[in-house]
Amino acid sequence: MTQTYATVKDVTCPFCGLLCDDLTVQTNGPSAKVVQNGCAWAVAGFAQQPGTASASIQGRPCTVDLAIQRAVQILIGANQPLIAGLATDAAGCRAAMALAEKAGAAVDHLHGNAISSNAVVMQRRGWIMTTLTEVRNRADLVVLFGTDGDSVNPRFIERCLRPRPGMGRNRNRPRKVVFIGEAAEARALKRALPAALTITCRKQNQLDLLAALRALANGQPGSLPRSLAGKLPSLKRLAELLRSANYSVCAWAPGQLLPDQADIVIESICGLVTALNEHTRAAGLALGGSDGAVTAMNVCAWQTGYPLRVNFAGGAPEYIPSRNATDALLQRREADALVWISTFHPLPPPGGLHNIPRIVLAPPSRKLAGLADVYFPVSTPGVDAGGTMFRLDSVVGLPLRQVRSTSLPSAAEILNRISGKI
Amino acid sequence: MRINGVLIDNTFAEAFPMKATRLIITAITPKWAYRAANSLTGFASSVIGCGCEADIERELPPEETPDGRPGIAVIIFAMSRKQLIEQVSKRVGQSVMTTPTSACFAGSHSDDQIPLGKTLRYFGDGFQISKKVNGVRYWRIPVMHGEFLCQDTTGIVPAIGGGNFMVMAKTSRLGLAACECAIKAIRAVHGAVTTFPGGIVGSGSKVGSKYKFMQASTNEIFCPTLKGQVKSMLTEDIGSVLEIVIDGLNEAAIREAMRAGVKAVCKFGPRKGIYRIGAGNYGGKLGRYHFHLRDIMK
Amino acid sequence: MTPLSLTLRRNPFARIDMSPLTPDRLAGLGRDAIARIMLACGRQRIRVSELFDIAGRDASLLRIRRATVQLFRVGFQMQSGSVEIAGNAGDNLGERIQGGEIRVRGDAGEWVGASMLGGNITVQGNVGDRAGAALPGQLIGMKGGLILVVGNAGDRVGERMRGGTIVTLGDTGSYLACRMRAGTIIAMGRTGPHIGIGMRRGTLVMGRKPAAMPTGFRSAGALKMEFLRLLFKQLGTVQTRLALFRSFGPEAIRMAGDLSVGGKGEILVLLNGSQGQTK
Amino acid sequence: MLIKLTNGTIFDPVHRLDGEQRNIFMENGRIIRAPASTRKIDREYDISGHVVMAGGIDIHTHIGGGKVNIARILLPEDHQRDPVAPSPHRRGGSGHVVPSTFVTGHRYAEMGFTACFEPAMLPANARQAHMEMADIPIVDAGAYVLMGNDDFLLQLLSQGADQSLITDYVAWTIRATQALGVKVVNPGGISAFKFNQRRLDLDEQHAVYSITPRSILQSLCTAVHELGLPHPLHVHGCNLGIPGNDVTTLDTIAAVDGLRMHLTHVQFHAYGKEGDRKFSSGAARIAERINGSPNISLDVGQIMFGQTITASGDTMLQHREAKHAHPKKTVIMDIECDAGCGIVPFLYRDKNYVNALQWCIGLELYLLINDPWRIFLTTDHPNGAPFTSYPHLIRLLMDREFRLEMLAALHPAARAHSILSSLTREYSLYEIAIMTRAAPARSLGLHDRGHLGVGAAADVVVYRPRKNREEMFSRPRFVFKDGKLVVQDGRITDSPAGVVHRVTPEFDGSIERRLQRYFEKFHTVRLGNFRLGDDELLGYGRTALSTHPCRPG
Repeated sequence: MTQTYATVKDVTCPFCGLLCDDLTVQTNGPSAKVVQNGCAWAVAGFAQQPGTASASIQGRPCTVDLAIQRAVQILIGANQPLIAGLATDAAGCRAAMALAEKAGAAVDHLHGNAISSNAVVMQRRGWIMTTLTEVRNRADLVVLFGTDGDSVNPRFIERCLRPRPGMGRNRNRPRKVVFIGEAAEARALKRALPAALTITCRKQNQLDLLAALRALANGQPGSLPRSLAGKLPSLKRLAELLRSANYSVCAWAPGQLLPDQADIVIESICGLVTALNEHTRAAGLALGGSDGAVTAMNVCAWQTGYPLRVNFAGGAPEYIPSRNATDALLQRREADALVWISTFHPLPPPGGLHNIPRIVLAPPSRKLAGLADVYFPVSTPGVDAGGTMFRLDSVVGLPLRQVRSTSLPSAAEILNRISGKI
Repeated sequence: MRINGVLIDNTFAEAFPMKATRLIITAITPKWAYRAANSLTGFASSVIGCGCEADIERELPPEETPDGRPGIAVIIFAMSRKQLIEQVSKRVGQSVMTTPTSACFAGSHSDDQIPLGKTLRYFGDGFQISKKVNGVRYWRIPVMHGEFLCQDTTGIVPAIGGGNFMVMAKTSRLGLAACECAIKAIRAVHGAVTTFPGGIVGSGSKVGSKYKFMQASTNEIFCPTLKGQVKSMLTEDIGSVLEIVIDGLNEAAIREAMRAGVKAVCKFGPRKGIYRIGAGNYGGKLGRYHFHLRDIMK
Repeated sequence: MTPLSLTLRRNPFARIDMSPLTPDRLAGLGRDAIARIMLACGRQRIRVSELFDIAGRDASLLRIRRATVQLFRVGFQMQSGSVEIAGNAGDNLGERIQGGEIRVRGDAGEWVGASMLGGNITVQGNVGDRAGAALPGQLIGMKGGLILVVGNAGDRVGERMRGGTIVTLGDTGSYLACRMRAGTIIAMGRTGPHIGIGMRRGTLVMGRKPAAMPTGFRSAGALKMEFLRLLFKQLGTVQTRLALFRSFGPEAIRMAGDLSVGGKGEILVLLNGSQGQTK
Repeated sequence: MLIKLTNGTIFDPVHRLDGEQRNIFMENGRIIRAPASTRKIDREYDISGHVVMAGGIDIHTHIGGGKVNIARILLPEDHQRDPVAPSPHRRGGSGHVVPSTFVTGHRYAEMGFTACFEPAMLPANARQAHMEMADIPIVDAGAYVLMGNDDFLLQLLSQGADQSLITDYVAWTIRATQALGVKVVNPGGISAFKFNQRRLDLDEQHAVYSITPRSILQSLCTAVHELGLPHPLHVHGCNLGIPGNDVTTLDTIAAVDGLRMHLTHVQFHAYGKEGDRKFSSGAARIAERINGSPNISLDVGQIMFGQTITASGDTMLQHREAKHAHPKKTVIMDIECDAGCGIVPFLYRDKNYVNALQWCIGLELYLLINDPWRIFLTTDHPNGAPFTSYPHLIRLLMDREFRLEMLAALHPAARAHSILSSLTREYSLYEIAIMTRAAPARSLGLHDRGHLGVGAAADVVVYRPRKNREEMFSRPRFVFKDGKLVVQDGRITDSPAGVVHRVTPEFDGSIERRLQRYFEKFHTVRLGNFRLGDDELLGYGRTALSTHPCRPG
């Protein structure tokens, strides 16, 4: 590798669902450094050292060919393989889907729970949604339910909420931001946006507040348990704001909601939005979508008709989201081989479970090589290789660039080679 | 044929096909169930002028009612399905729903269902609640006493109207005494009712009239005051004719009711002023069903 | 004819999709034909005869013995007949069942009677989450029939339910009757938080007072609900087990909601429910 | 490989072959002249008595891009009824109303279609649209880019910008998104809905930009004309689905003042408001006008009875339609100051007066418009019905007796309000070949597709002649794509990738400086990253970019 210094502008950051594409990255051969517009995640992500691990079988280095042979053996011998993690770009997802079909595997994503919470709500009632450029320009009221935004998508506030003025928005009406959720996040939001209004409550009580807010927004008296009754005046004010806003946006981050009620909360928010649209304009926005979650969902949907959690064990894709979830398949000991794809960070596969063969594709990491039965060091899309990913709003696809040169193969390459031999 | 000295005419009652449904009315006590039932069956003596014929069939103990409260079974007869639909919803709406604590259920089973709560529910003005229990739909209509509970539909069955017999007596007083006993006996028969006041008709009619606007008119050949003036069916000794008209859900019920009624009347015998039993018919040309008295009393 | 009985030979290593084995699908098949039916188990297809010992002939009464939680989708879309399960049943027991009867002596998994249309399911033991709930992508859950759980039930009993009756004699988890659209749930035991959230119509009868007034509900106070008399009497006629409800009077606290969705649902808390006797 | 199709009965309207017996030779993906008799034929198919046509071309079918994918996600219950297992030559997936990508390609090929065009690609979503289409095997693809509701254009218009600037912007957008044409949906209306306007008629003002749909339409039409794009502006007009919109459609035709224009899914725009139910057929008036307007082409957007899903950029319309959703779920999205999308599942019922009349209106249009070169066969997949209903639709057009039989089952009042029973026209095979092959190719500027002349791409379909045209067109004997046998007797035998069809109009680069400023000030994506490059597009898996020339006027 030659030592070459270069400054690359308008680089897309693959490390969260926002896919900010305004980064300036300075590269020097195998290393890259964000010098402009990088959040902490971007800075850390681009700074990950490429390392020089080789493929390995049970921790022992070997050639990629040999590792592929072993992976093929494992998958052929398995009765219910699971392809999970799936943290990669569109090409990686397409290759993973092809492998899943050939190997009769189930497919899920690292953030499968979050994606699924959104998807089941959409499949039950539909929703009215918006995208980042609309939020940035149009929204005169943004309500954040249970998320401060930046903790899931670090530059959300800077890029979408702070900029003023936007197109068509009344310049005399500054954008209002209201937060409902835990006190700690409320404080974090206040630091980023001092003008934000906050209504604090514990996560367990979010549903109660939402119910009261919906009643109020429908022009009905809202009621709350006695312990929360103090929140009613601020909810009344918020309901008034929602009814009088020209374009309000209600945002949530599915991964930050209590897992057992995430879909119920989301459905309530979507119900609120739908009701508001009878008279004014309002829309929802799902934050998060990191580690290629939205990309994986989209690719899986166009190839199978279902948004992840499909299973090819029976040939045609079968969609039983609760059964095909990573946790369910592992905990019930149904999966008997795991392909774990994590190309943005060397995340270990879900551990502490029963002992099934694990094929791991991740950036170079000695620790992972030790954990895996078969390990493939792969490139990180958007750093070591080009590619395409979808933003959290599920509409905008962005090109990823190669900003440093490594000799690592891409996850897609490895997966396609495995598929080719099954 | 004579029974206990009472002459049984060699004639028959001529009856017509009708449509009927049985309803079960329940309430907090039998008294209130009766109030609803009496109101519902009031002014329902004859289809000629009332739109339907209806009567209480019997009282039901709590074990026999759908909601475990005291109840009354009533049967409503009409000439057509359409007429029955109209009368059921009017009468249940005005008489049962308005009775405090009442509820109304279907009492006859059939594939042919007509609306009951299905139309009454709109009284709930959007607050009505539909509940399906064991595959049966009920409506809960919020009303001022609480909830008016009403089954969605009731089955309609083919039925027979116009089973009858005539009691020819010395005087009205003697005739009535016998007929009241007959009505008591008929009450015990399931599926048959007598829809006239007290179950007894004092002004039996024939079809048609010399006046064009009249559908029916007095049956002069059985009128004691017209003996001699018309071709009367009555002998000298008969001073009063009372008719008992029976509607039933089937032929058997009507035969059974006629038999019980005639039997009860005959017990009185000529000594108590009961001379003869006859029956009303139109020469057998109008009604599909013929109930021959001597046949029935065999 | 003796009932058709399938006795599981050994614990299967993965979940078995039992949907081909219902009384109506097996009707008229000889023992050999039944033995040859292939069941999906992960990527493999296994013959019925490899998994089960087969005895008896009359498929209208199917008995599954030594059943385990690996048996998935027992009674799937079944229309008639009866299935008796000795042991435990897995997830999606009686999914979309339209008629007939399923009885489980042990426990059953999640999604019991999910999106069911009719028929009768009785589980003597406990059941997992989402009994009578809507399957993913379906707008409505259970639409008809009866689920009786003698033991405890998990979360989201009757989620998006649109008809039929669920009776749980034991305790129930969180989100009981959430987004219910119609139908009746009778929960006699203790109940978890977030009752009736998003409920639009339907009736939830509770044997015990919930810990807190459900959000979005308003009380109409204690009333005589004559409807309960009808309900209990009628339930007693289908399931003798439910005849015990005849002892309840119609007194209940009526709460209406979920008002935040303009709901017209109701929660009826029985006042003289003799709680101790029900289990 | 040299392939010979021997003694087929050829229907090739471009070469005026109306059922003539010929041999066809193919080599290297092209149709070639009869080779010297000394050359060895590698593969010969005796197709005596069989009907031969070029591969079918669907000019308007929603097959790729965000809204289609949302539609897929929205209906798992529909997919579950039609699972497709993989087999050696085909990937699996799921079918019915919005099939997954692989299934889409295979089912099109199974009907003898070899090219499909996505009519509503949002610029902000172009990457996804192209990626999805790259996963549709066998068929060629291309897309029309959606304009006319993007704030940049509306700003230019409201500032009274020069037409040349707008033309440059249109060209830039086409190139940035790798499009083949330009479509406008409810001009200005999608944007107006974002500002809470619920209706926008042809001459009604947008609340913020103070311009009318008419001005947007005229300006885009002029731009397309000036750039010399082969395909005229593809127009989904105002007031879709609203009774009385037949007048809007006639006004729209008048508004472009003789410029070429393609009106899409006209069936949804041909509603009168006469009669007791205030809903009547406007087909006759519209057909008459179109017959006299050689500058206008159209596709019909026929509806068929059964479950489907409607996917449109027209959020204003779809939000209004949400109350009719079946099953009851709807997705509405405002997108990127660019456009929007609305997805509403729908069940068309033959016993419903409106639906039944919609069915009649579509067929009336087909039968009343004389020139098959200007009317194309579509169901506006999946809006009117899934594309898999084409063979049925072809039979309706070719077989009057069958048509009357179907008509007899409809809602009686709809039957009475339609002139359909009096229309005796039956399409000939030659006319079907025009409307499904030759005409769309000509309209789109695909000079080497849609015909069987020497040099054309070897997209060839061989049908067994059948009296029942539905059977005939649903199961061709052979389908060749670029000279490869891809379908034999309804079975997929190979799944090669098709090409992307596009145009690359020239423009004055100074528009980019203006766009750069706009993007930096308002957008959340950088201009450079917005653009979809050739290499990137090819990387998705298409075999080639087929660039069609523009002829600036």
